[in-house]
Amino acid sequence: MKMEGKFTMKAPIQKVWDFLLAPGTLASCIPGAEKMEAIDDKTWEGTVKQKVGPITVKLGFTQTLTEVDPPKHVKAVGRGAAAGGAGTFSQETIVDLTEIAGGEVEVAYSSNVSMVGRLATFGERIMRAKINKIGGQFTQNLQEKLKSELGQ
Amino acid sequence: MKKELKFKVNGQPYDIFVEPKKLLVEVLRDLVGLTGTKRGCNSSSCGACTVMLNGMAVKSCSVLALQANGAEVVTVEGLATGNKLSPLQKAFLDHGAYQCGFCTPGMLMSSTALLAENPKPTKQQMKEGIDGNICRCTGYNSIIRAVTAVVKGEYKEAK
Amino acid sequence: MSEYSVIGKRVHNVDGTEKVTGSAKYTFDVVMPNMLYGKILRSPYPHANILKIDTRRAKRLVGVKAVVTGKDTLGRKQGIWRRFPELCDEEILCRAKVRYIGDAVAAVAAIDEDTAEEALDLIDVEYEPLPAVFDPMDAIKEGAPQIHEGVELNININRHIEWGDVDEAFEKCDHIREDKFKCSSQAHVCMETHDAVASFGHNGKLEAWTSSQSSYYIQRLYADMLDMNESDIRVHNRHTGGGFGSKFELDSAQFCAAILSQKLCRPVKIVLTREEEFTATKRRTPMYYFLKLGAKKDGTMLAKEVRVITEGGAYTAMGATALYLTGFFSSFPYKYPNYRYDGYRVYTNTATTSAMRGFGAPQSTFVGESQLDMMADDLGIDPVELRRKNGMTPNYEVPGQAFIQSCGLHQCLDKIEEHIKKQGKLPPNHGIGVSAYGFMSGGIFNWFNTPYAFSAALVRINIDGKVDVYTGACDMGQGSNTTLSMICAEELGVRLEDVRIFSGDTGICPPDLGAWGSRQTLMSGNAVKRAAAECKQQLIEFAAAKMGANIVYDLDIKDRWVHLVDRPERGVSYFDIVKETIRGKDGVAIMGRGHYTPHRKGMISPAYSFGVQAAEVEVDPETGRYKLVNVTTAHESGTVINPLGIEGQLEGAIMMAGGYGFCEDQPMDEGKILNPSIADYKLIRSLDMPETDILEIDTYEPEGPFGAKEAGEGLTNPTAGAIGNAVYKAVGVRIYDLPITPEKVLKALKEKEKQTKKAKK
Amino acid sequence: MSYHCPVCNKVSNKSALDLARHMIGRGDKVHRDWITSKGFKYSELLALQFKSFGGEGFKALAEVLEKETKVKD
Amino acid sequence: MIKDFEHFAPKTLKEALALLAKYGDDCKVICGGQSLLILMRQGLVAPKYMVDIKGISELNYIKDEKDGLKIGATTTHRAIEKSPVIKKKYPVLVEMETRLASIQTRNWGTIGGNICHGDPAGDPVPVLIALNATLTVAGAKGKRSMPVENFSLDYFEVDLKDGELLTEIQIPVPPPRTSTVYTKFNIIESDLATVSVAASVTLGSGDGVCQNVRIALGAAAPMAIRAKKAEKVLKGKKITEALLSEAGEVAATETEPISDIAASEEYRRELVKVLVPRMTKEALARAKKA
Repeated sequence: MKMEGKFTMKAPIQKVWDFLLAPGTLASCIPGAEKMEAIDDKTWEGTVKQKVGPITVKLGFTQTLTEVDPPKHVKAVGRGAAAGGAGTFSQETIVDLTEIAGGEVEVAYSSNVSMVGRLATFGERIMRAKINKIGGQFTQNLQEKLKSELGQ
Repeated sequence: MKKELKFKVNGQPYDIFVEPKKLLVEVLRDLVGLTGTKRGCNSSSCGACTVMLNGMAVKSCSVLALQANGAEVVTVEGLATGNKLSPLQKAFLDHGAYQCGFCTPGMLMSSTALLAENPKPTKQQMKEGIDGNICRCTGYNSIIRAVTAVVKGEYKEAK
Repeated sequence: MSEYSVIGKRVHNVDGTEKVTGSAKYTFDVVMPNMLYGKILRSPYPHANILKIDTRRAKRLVGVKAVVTGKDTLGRKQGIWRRFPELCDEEILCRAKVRYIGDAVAAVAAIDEDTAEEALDLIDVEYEPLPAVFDPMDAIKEGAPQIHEGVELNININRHIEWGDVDEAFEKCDHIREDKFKCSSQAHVCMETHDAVASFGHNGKLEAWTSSQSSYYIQRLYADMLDMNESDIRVHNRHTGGGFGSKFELDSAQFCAAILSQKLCRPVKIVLTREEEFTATKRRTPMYYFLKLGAKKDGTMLAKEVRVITEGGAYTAMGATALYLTGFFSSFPYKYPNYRYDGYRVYTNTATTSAMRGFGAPQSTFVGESQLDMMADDLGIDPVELRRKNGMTPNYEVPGQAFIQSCGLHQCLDKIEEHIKKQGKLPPNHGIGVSAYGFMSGGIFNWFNTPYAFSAALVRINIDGKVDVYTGACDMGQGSNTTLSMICAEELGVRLEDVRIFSGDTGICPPDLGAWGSRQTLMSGNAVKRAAAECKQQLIEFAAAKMGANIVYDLDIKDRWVHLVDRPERGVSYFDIVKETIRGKDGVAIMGRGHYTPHRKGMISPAYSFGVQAAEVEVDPETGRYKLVNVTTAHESGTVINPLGIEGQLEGAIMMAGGYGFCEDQPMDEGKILNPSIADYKLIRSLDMPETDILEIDTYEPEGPFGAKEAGEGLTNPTAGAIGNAVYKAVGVRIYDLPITPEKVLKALKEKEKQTKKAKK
Repeated sequence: MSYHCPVCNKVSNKSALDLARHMIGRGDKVHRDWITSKGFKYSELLALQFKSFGGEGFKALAEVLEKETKVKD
Repeated sequence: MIKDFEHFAPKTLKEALALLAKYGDDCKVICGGQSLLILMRQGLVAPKYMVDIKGISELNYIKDEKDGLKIGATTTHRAIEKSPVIKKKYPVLVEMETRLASIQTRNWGTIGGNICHGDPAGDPVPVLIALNATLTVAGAKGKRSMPVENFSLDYFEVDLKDGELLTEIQIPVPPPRTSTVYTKFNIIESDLATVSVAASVTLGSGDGVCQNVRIALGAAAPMAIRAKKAEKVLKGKKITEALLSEAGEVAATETEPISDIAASEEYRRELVKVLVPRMTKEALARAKKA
C-alpha cells in the first residue's frame, strides 16, 4: 500500500530537517504509538496499538534511518510484527525537503507499507480502509507537529 | 475448560463435555461422529455445513456448539427414516440434483427447512431457500426442479 | 435411440443414495486409528530466498509429533509434463527459494488441527525477500527478476501452430480486424478442498486416500518424489468433492502428508483450508490475447493470427497444455484455411496457473467469439450466418492437426437461430449474444510419459451374474462411475443394478490417466466396453455351443437374456449361462480386459463435440449492472449415455462459465490474492443463476463407445463470449477484459456517450 | 528460394519474416545470442510482438535475415 | 484456529452487564456470532472471556407500541423478516432483511449483533437511519439512547463503551403519507452491498410536495451516513426529475467511499448518483399510494 503527498511550510530548511531527525519525531507521529525508545541515533523501537472494530492489533516494530542526506533526503525503513503471530509488516518512508521560493520548504513524503500473514490475508477489507486512514493521520500529525514546533 | 453440552441430534440425546471454542460442525463430526455434515469454507459462506437447529437452517460452522445446549439438531443423517428416504432425498436422486455430493447434505437441510416452514414456496422462494448454499457442480436448477417436484406432491406416497 | 436398453435412460447415479444420505465418505471424512493432523506453513513473500528455518520452538509444543522442511525431502522437483524434465520444476516443500505467496516451506503433524496450526506460528523462517514480478508483460522484460535459474526472460514454454500461408492470405482479405483482450484468472472452488490421508506402514509401503482426479498420476508422482516403486504405493479415490482440473497434480496436502507419515509411520491427514485453496493451489491461466482476423466481403474467413502471452505463475504444472490448447482452440470451430498461433507462457511470482475446466479454451472462445461478432458487425452479416458460413462440418481435417469425424455444429446453429427468432423483439436493454465452441474428448499427446494404455479396465462376472468393473477412471462428481457402469451393462446385456464399479484405487484397478480433458467417457468408456465385450464373448461362445447356433455372431445378450439375434424369443437366461460358463470353465472366473489408446487421430484428440449458446442479458444502462436472464445451449456430444448427467454438466458449466464472464476474478496486489475466501470471491448462487434451456442435437461419433463423446468441459467454453456479445447487443458496448463487471460496462457506456457527443459536434 | 536458420538450420521456404518468427519463437539462448549479435534486443522484439500486429521489430530482423540466410534452391 | 476462552451464558441483562464490567477489555460479547466467529477463526480476535447473550430472552422481542416499534437487540433477522406486524407497518424492514446474507445467517444472526459489528456495508443501519430510529445501550451506570446515525463512529467501530451492551432499537411511528424504501447494489444477489441506499419520504398535504425526506447511504463512507445535503435539495419542494438528479449529485459529494475489490471509489459515487434519485422516486411513488 502506497501513500504519498506533499505540503509546504514557511521555515528554514535546516530547522525543518533538524526537527524531522530529532529522535522520535517520525515515530511519534504514528497514530497509536505507545512506547518509543531510541536505540541509537538512527534506530528506535516502539509499539503501536491500533483497534479496528473487534480487532486489536499490537505491533512491535523497529525503525531505522537507512539514508540520510542532510538537509534534503531521509529514508526510514521499519519492520515489525503483530503480537500473537497475526502478521508482520514492513514499511519504507522517504521524506524529501526542497527549498522553494519565498523561504518556503516543500515536504514531500512517500510511504509504502506492506503486510504479510493472517492480518493481511483475512483482514483485507477491514484493514485496507484503516491503513489508508492511519496514513492520513500520520501525515496530518507530522504537519501539525512541524507547524506547531516551528511556530506556524 | 470444558463445559457440558446437552442436546439432541436426530432425536438421540447426547450429554457431552466440549471446549467452549468448539463449533457445532466440529462437535457433530468429531464427537457425535456424524460426518454427513461437511465443512466447505469455515466462514459461513458456502452452506455445506447447514444443519437444522430447532427447526431452523443454520450454518454449523458459525454456531458455537455450546449455543446448541438444549436444542434439537437434525443433520442429513436424520432425514431418512430407517431405509426410507425422505421425499426430498428421492427427488434429489431423480432429478440429478447433486454431482460431487459435497454440498448435498447442506442443500438437503436448507431445502428441508424451507419446506418445513413453507410447504408451498414459489420458485423465487425456493431460490432464496438455497441461496446460502454453494454448489459448484449442478448450477442449482436441477435442485430447484427437485424441490418443485416435492412441492407439487410428486413424492407424497413416499412419506 | 430405443435399440439400447440401458444407455440413454434417466437413471440415478450409482453412488446417489450414499450422497443424499450423507453416508458417502470423502477423504475429508476419513479417520484412522492413531491418525495425526497436519498443517502447512506457507511463504508470505512472493519471491524470497530461505536463509534459515528454525523448527525447534514448534517441535517443543505439546502435541506436536513432527515438523518437516524441504531438507527432509529428497529435494526432487515434480511436474506433470514428465516427458520434459526441464518442465518438472516444483519442489512442493521449498528448500532454498520461494516463488509465490503460498509456496510451502514446512509442515507439522500434531494430535489435532488446532495444535498443528498453533505450531506453525512457532516455526521461525528467515527470508531474504527478492524483487518480484507479477505481470507476464513485465516478466519478459530484460532485467526482470529471474524466477527460475537458467530460464532467461522467464519464458517457460513457447508454442507455435501454423497452417496455410497467413501473410499471403491477409493480403487477399477485404477486411481485417485487430483486437486485444485480457482473460482473467478463475479459481476452481471445489467444495471439498484439497486433502489427503497418507499412511506409511513400517514395511515402507504407502497407502493414501486423497481427493483426486487421477489416482494413477498421484501414485506415479509420489513414486517419483519419494523414490519408490509404484507398486508400493496404493492410492484410493472413493468420493471426490469436485475437481474441475485442480486435482490431478501432486499437491502440497498429498506430499506433506506423505513426508510426515513416512517419518512417523502413522497416518497423517491434511485438509487445506479454504484460504489455502484459493492462494496455494493452481488456478485458471490469465492470458493477454492479440488477434488478427481477415475475411472476404461475403464473410468467408481467410486467415487468423493469434498471439498469446499467459501468466504462468511460479511453476509449470499443466500450463504447457493450457498454452497449447488455447492456441489450437483459437481456430475452433471454424475452417480457417490459414492460421497461425504464437503462445508464450511466462513465469511470474504468483500462484501457479494450470488446468481448469475448458483448459485454455474458455479463454480462446471468449476472445474469438467476441471478435467474430465484431467482424459480423463490420461486414453487415448476421452473426449466426457468419458462423454458419465458416463453421466446421463432419469429416473436416484441421490442416496437419486433427481430424474431425462427427460434428453437429450446423444443426446447433440452426436450433439457436430458431430459438432467437422465437424470442421476437426484445424489451429495451435486453440483448441475446451467440457463441459457438468445439472441444476435445481427451488428449492424445503422451506428455506424462506413461508406458501404459491411456485407459484400461477389467470386468469380472461373478457366479450370481453380478458384474464388477475395475477402472482407474476417477469420479470427481461428474458421474463417470455411472456412465461407465451403463456402458458395461449395455455391452454385456445386463441391467445397471447388476453392475458394481470399483474406481480410482491403484491397488486393484488398472491404470487410467484419469478425469481430465474430457477423456473418460470416450477413453475409459472404450476400455470398459472392450473389457465387457471380452466377457460377453466368453458367455456367447458357451451359449452358442449349448444352443446350437451356427456361429457365435448369431447370438446377443440384452436385458439378461441370451438369445438368437434373428429370433429374440429363442434364448436362455443370462444367469444360467453365467453359472454354466464358470462351471464349464473349471471354475475360472469370467474376466475381460479392455484398453484404449487413440491412434492415428491427429495430434490433439480422437473426437470433438460442438455446440452453440445464446445468452440473454438485461442491462441497467445507468449502473452497468446486468442480469443473466436465460442461457440456451444447443449442443451435441454424440450418443448420450447418461442424460441426467449431461444436463448436470451443462447447467453446472453455465454456473462456472457464466461466473467467468460475469463475476469471478482473482484480483492481486503485489502477488497477493485479495479475495481468498468464498465471502469475497464472487460465485453465482441460486438467485443469480439464469434460466437454462437445452437443445439436444443427435450425432454419432464412430470413435466413441456407442457413439459417445465429451460433454464435460466444452460447455464451459462459450458462456463468457455469449455474455459479452449479449451485453453488446443490449447496449452497444464491448468489454475486452474478463470478467464483464457492471463497473466496466458503465465506464464503457460513459465513454461511448462522450464519443457520440464529440461526433455530434 | 528458401531461408536457412543461421543457428539451427531450420529451413523456411516462405520468407525471411517467417524465419524471423521462427528465431524469436524458439527463443532459446543460441537463437537469442545470434539475434543480439545483430544489434537487436530479444526482449524488445518479443514485447513488440505483443504490442502491435505486424511488429516492426520483426520486420527489421527479417531484413537482416533476408540478406544473410537466403539460399537459392 | 479459535483460541481457548471461558464461556459465560448469562440468562439476564443484569448478569451480562456484571460479567462485562468484571472482564472489561479481555472479553467479547457474542450473540449470533455470524461475524465474530469468522474473525476468531482467522486468529484476528482472541478474547479470554466470552459473554454469550444469545440466551437472554428479555432482549429478544418485537413490540408494536403506541409510540412505535421496539426491537430487542438479540432478536434474529429472521424473526423480524417474518413478523406480521413489521410486514404490515414497516415493510421496508422485511425487504431489507430478505436481502441480508442467507436464510441460515438470518436464522441465527441478530439485529443487534449486526449493528454493533459496525460494518459500513451492513444492511440494517441505513434503513434504521431512514426510519429515524434510536438505539438504547445499557451499562453498569445505566442506560443511554442516541439516534442510530450517531452510533457508528468509524470503520467497524461503534459508540459502545467498555461494559456496555446494545439493548433495544426503537423506531418511531412514521408520519402519515410516509414511505421508506431500501435497495442495495451488488453483483451477487445475497452479497454485501457495494453501495446501499435507504430513502424515506413524507408527502405534504399539498400536491406532491415533499414535506420531509431522509436519505441514508451504506458502504459509501467509513460508516452508514445520512445524506443531509441531498435531503435539503428535496425538502419542502415539489419533486421533479431535475431535483432528483440534483439530489443524487449532491449525495455523491457527501460520500467518502473507498476503492476495494468490489468497486472503485468513483464507481461507488456513480452508483450513489443513480440510486439516490431512483430510491427517492420510488419512496415518493409509494408514499402517494399510502
